[in-house]
Amino acid sequence: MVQLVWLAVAFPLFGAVANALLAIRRPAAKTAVSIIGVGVLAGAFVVAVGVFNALVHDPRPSVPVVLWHWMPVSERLSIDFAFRVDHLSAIMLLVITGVGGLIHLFSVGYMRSDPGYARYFAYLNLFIVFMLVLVLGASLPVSFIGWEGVGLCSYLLIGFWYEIDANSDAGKKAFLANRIGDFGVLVAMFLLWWHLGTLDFVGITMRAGAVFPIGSSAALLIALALFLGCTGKSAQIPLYVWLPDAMAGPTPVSALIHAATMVTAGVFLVVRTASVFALAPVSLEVVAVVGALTAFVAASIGLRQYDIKKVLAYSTVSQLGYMFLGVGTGAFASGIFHLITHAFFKALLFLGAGSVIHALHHAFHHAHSDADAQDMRNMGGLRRWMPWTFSLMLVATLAISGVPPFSGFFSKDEILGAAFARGTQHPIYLVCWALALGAALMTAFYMARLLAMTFLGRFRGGDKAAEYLHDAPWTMTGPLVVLGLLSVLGGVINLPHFVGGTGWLERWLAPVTETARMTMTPLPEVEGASALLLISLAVAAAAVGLIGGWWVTSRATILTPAQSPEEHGFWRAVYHKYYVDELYQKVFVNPTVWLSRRVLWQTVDAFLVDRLGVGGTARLAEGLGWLGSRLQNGQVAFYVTMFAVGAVLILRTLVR
Amino acid sequence: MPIDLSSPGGATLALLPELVLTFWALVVLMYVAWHHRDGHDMRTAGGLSIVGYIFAAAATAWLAWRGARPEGLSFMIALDGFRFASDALLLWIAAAVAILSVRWLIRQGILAPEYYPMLMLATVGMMLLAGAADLITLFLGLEVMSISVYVLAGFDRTRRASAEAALKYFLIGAFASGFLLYGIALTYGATGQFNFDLIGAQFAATPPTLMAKLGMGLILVGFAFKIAAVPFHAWAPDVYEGAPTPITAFMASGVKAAAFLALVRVLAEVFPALVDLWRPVIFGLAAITILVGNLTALSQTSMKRMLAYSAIAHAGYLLLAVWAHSDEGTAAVLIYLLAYSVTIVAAFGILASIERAGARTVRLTDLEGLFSVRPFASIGLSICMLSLLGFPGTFGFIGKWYLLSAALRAGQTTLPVIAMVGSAISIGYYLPVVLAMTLKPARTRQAHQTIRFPRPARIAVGICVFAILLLGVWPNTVLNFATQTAVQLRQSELPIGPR
Amino acid sequence: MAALLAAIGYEHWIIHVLLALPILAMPVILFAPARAARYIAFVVALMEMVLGIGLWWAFDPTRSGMQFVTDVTWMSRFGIGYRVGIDGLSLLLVLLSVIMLPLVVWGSWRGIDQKQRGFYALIMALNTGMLGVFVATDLFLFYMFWEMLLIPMYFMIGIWGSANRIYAATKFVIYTFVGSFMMLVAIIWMVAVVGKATGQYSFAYDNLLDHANLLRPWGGWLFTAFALAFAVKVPLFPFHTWLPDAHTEAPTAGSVDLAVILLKMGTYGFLRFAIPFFPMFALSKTTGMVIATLSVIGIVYAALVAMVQPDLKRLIAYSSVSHLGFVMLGIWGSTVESVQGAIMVMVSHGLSTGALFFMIGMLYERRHTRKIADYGGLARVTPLLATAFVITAFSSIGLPGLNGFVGEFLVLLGSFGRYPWLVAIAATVVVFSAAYMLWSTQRVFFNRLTNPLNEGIGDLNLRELAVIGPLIAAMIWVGLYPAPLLRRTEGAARHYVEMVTPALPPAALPDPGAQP
Amino acid sequence: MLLGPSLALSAVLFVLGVAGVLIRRNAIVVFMCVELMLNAVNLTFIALAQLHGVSGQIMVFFVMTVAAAEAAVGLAIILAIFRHTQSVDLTHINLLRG
Repeated sequence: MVQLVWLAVAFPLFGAVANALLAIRRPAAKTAVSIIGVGVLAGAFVVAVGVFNALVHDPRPSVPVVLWHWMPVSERLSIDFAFRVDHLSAIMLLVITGVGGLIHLFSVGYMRSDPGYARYFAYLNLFIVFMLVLVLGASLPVSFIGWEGVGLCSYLLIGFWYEIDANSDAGKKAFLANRIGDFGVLVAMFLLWWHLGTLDFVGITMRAGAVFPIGSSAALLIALALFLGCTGKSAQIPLYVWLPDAMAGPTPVSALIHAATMVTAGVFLVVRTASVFALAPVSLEVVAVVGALTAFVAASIGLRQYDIKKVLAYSTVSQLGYMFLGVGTGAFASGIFHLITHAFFKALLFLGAGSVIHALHHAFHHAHSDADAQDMRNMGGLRRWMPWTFSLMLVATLAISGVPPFSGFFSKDEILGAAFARGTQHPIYLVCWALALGAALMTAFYMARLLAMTFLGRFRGGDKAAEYLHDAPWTMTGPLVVLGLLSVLGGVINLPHFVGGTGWLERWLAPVTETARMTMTPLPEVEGASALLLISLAVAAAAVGLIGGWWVTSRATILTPAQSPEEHGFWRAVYHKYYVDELYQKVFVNPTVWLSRRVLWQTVDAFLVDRLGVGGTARLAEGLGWLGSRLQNGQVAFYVTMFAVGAVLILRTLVR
Repeated sequence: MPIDLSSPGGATLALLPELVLTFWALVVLMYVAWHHRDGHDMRTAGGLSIVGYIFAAAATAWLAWRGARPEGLSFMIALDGFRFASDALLLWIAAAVAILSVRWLIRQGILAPEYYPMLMLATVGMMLLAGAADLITLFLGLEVMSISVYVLAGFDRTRRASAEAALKYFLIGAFASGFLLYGIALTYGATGQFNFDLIGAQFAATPPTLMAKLGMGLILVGFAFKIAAVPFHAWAPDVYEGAPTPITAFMASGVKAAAFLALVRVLAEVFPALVDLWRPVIFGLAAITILVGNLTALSQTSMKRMLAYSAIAHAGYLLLAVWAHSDEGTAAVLIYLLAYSVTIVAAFGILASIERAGARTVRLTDLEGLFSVRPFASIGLSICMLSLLGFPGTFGFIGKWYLLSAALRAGQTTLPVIAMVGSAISIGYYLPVVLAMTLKPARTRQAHQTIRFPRPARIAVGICVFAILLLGVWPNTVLNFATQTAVQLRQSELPIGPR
Repeated sequence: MAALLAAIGYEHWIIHVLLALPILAMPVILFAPARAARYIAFVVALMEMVLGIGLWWAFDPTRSGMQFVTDVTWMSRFGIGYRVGIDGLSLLLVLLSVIMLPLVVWGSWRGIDQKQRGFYALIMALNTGMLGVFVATDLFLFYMFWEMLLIPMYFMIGIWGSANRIYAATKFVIYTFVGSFMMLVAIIWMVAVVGKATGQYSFAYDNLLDHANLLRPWGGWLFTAFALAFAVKVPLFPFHTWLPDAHTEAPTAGSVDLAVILLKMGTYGFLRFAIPFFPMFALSKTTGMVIATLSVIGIVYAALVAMVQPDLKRLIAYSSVSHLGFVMLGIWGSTVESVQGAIMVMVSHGLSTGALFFMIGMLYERRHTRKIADYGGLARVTPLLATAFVITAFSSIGLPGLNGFVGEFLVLLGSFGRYPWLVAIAATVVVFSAAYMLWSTQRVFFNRLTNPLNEGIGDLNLRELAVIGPLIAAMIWVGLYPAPLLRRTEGAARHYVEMVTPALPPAALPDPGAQP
Repeated sequence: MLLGPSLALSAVLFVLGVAGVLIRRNAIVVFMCVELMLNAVNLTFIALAQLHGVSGQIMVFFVMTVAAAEAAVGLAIILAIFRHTQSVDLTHINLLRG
């Protein structure tokens, strides 16, 4: 059965091609498109489940599936287009096809009125293909196809409504940021091949230990290069700037790509090459610090955003920071666990926001008001009209804030625990733990603020629009319900021991991260008393955040964007995202453009090489030529003198 | 069949081609004395002269076919393959120039049929010069040629430029032949001999005295003038521009060919022992000539003047093979002279027709847009330019390649580099000609309407252009022939003295 | 298939037919009625392609030496012969030029309306010249073809080009001619030296190669002469300023031929002549570092300059400079992988840049402008063209799964051992190439449709699709399944590396194979 | 037996001739100087004939006949140029230059 894993990729590929043809030939055939689009994902999910339980019964830790010889270059380098299904990729397979399928179903309703419907589904299916290739790839280059392929699809989908310049710019910005990351992965690949002689993940894990001593600089270089790729793809500091702008794409896209799947690719890669990271402990510290820092900073920015999708975007960046912190401390399983639970509740939050925006857009459209359907200041009191969406988003908010027994609590708590435990060996992790705790507090605060501004209080969008408000159709709320269930029960897959659970995910991923954990000093077990203290601290942070957020928002008088005064002071900086975008523009983008236009093109190319170098020699030759013709002044006397001088010269050379 | 040159019969046999041509010159002269009034006379005089060339060529062919060899010492005139090849080349050039000038003279209004005997006598002078085996014949041949060409240069009496050209050529020419003569005198003084082989043996036997060195130097100066090497070149541009176009073609190809053939023979037979003395001189001459010739040509606007400077530059290229002083060198000179003369005759043939009756100098700007009006003429001229440039696929390239090969095989590396720098510069004035004709639009509506290509000229030019392309791609036969004749130059057996 | 070809003695006559067919077609086209010129040209081009494609099967990847060899004496006394042959290095380039011919003829179907006969005759001449360069194994014949194809290109740019075509055409010819004039002296000098030592003068490639050690004392000069000629053609960094002008002014067919095949002659020249003859000097520490640095400068510099080009064709021209810089880096990487990568970049650059130029030509035929600013929002009006352009753009910036990535990845991977820092710098070009390609694609296709002139332009018709379609299919096929191509060039690449390894100084990183 | 002095004398004459050609402006005088050079060479031949026998003297006859022919043609040319420029001053004859 595992050999049939290529079917999981083939279905969406067929869907992408079919929808693309439909988009060009008959864009109006919406029902056909939706049947193909969703059906193909369902097929993929079935295959994923089949592969999963086949793997459960398979003694081998990972099963290679070779499709064809991709690059048989020489006897020491022959890359095959091969998949390797192991426990980690099986789990990811399920998440991608599952959550992806739900989001496809949601998109049917959300994108129904959009003329580019077929094109949208073609891109979405293509994205799933590339994501699966990334996850299933047996060697780094094959995964790299997926890695850049998802970058391509995010470019296409962010800039889906290309008529508006801002969207195309956002797409381009996303792709470029990813490409900077890809540069890192490329360099890492070269280093890996020249040092280990192989690019296969299995080969790397086997040979890494033998070739690199613990703490070797080469391993560090490779790890940091890989991590640069991950920051690009998973939007960590310093390459996170593209994710908030990526909200320009349709909301299901944000849910699928910029919450559940693509952005988690970074964490996946780190876990996949964990053996290299383990050999360079410094790199793990870097990962942890960057993770924690990103979590804290992103959460702080989230506090002051008014666009509902921007808030969720920063929340995603922050939660990704958590995952990297988890992986950075060596608790790879907890990182993946948070990845999975985050996929559930963040997808739910985004889709919920999507149905809110959909409903508001519908309402404002009928009320002919040009208010922004995404700005929370135009919402309020939607609880009355959208009960289902409200209750499900409440569940998601509780999950993300880490309120027990929701899934968020278990995964976030495990990461905090691991950070604290590692902190006992290296003090740096204690700082990370503190940052993470602060981030948890802020997460709870802005989620409660979001919920309060959207669903509680009075509807600020004008009464005329109010009549048209209603809850989303079942195709949209259905997936929400399923995600809601998953957010609640998500924790069950890795229940920690003190709750009587067996930590199934920990054992399931053991073979994947075994070599890495071997090389690292094992995580000290946090015994009873301090463990309890840790958990209570986390829960307290969540509670304080939630109550504070709700209390502050419901008391404050929220004005519509037209009337609200200009931000000032510290909050102004937060609102403008600490001006990081403007900083990048001034420090990197503008100087490069100036350098290439003024210096490289006009000066070096046009002037130095062309006019001075080539033109110069041409003019020199013409000058000498002009001199020569001056010599020819028509005077016989002068000719004869030249003759005589020549004769004397010849005689002198001969006689001497 | 061996010919005993000392006996009068043998001598006449050895000089057969020259004698035949002189006889025909006199016949044409007699005819011209009575018929010199209208175009018809000009055409018949031209026809007769061409018949003369054919007979002379037949005589040369007969001698070559019979394998004429001197019995013992080659007394006055050399009897070897090299001479017969030179004669063939010179006769071909003279015939081509005669064909070109028939219609041209009539159109220019120069109804003086004496032009053709003059041309024939000049050719006789050239053949003597190229085939001379002793210094006296060398001097006589040179003077017969020079004096006839002085007259031909000034033939267009109506134009002041032609007169001025003749004067300049005459004055500086006479001055140069004074140097050559003084050189001959000193060489005679140093060895007591006039015969090339005897002098050669003398020099081989004894180290050269001061008088011998001075003699050789002055002879080289004389030759340097004749081949228009820098700094003795100053006369060439003015005379080429002033002289009537067919004569410019004649001077650029014929006179230069004769001078080079004589120079090669002199250096191969008279001064082989003094090789280390004259090689630096040739090196210096070649280097300066290539650079100055090419550079000055860049800034020329008149086509004839530009081709004059290009002629100087090509003289510089030829000096590469002269420097090589080897069989390949001699063969390379022969091939390059053939290639160069074919190209120059074709180029000047087309230019002569483009010149309107007013004999205004053809400027580069006058050629613009020629392709649209006269496609074949412009394609022909373009191929000539590419051949002069040494572009692969043309006979000029084969010539230039052979020159470089000869020089490089003789171990000389700097001159070929300078030669290629020269040809790189030369693209600067050859390409604009092609560009003007093909790519640029004609300046005025009726720009080239008045151009008429007379049939004989068109045929001659056509053959030349076809030869350039054919020999450019399939030069094997011509190359083999040239190498066989060149080898014979050195092996003239000498009864006394080592070779 | 191979048996069938062997049966008809394919390998004996194929090269002569490929060379002779276009030349014989020229007079037919010239003297045919103007309207018929296109059709005759297309038929001949198709015949050429059909015959040429047989090479793919007739070529035996296991044999490493030259195949389809012919050796006929041409100038007996001087050792010059009509010697031709194809090996792993030149096979793909020959196939590329053979396949491109019908596409080029069909691509300029509508674009060329005046002097059609002359145009198609020149395309035929150009094609023979290009094929000649790749198949010639006699240095004299190589030099003749190398120079002779300047004339058709000169007239093609000069007569059918756009605005200041004369300047561009003249600059193109002068650059190439001046660049390669020293090569002639070098060739003759080599033959003279080897001839004198062995007593037998011959321009044959193998003869000169066997005695290459005799040339060591003059290795420096001779290599510089060859390198200058090839560097101008590549174009390596300081010698590249002719390319943007030539590309911008050339008609579509001209720029496609220029980009797809002419640029590869420089790098092919290095691989075939310059390095094997003088490995000691060519791959010495200093020369290697100089050329590798120049190529990396070329890569990054050209990408940066491409970013700010207002004219679409100039942008693609600079991108070609950047791609060719990769090939040079690959050659100097001197490992089997990097050489294979270099050949792959040559092929895939041909496909993607060829397609880009075709599409720009189609846009030019519709709007008669190449300025990016004049376009905008074409995706709505020409969805097919937009899709094709985006796919080609991504293949050109090396998206994995498309053809660009295979070559660039192998070049960087293979050369990393020898020049780790330079490869790292070169790798940054993935960002800049994405920048200039996406920025221009966005400004042409994805912004709002403001310019009313763009409203009316029609999408790709069947003919245009027939030109672009196969190229895009080839891009995807090469991207996903390059194995057959790599297998055919592996023999020649390994032979080349084994030949030059003794002359190589020690690399920065040890050989990966040596690991346990 | 006065070989040395006679050769020296002819050399001096030769140099005088060359100097005349360089300095004088009148075409006819320039031509006369060329003739002087030729006669200087004749003197050398005569001097050398003492040493090497009669062939030197024969050469003198050749030189003289050639000089005569040259004179005839040269003066005709000078006459032709005079008809155009009404002057024989060489500095004025520079229509062809550049």
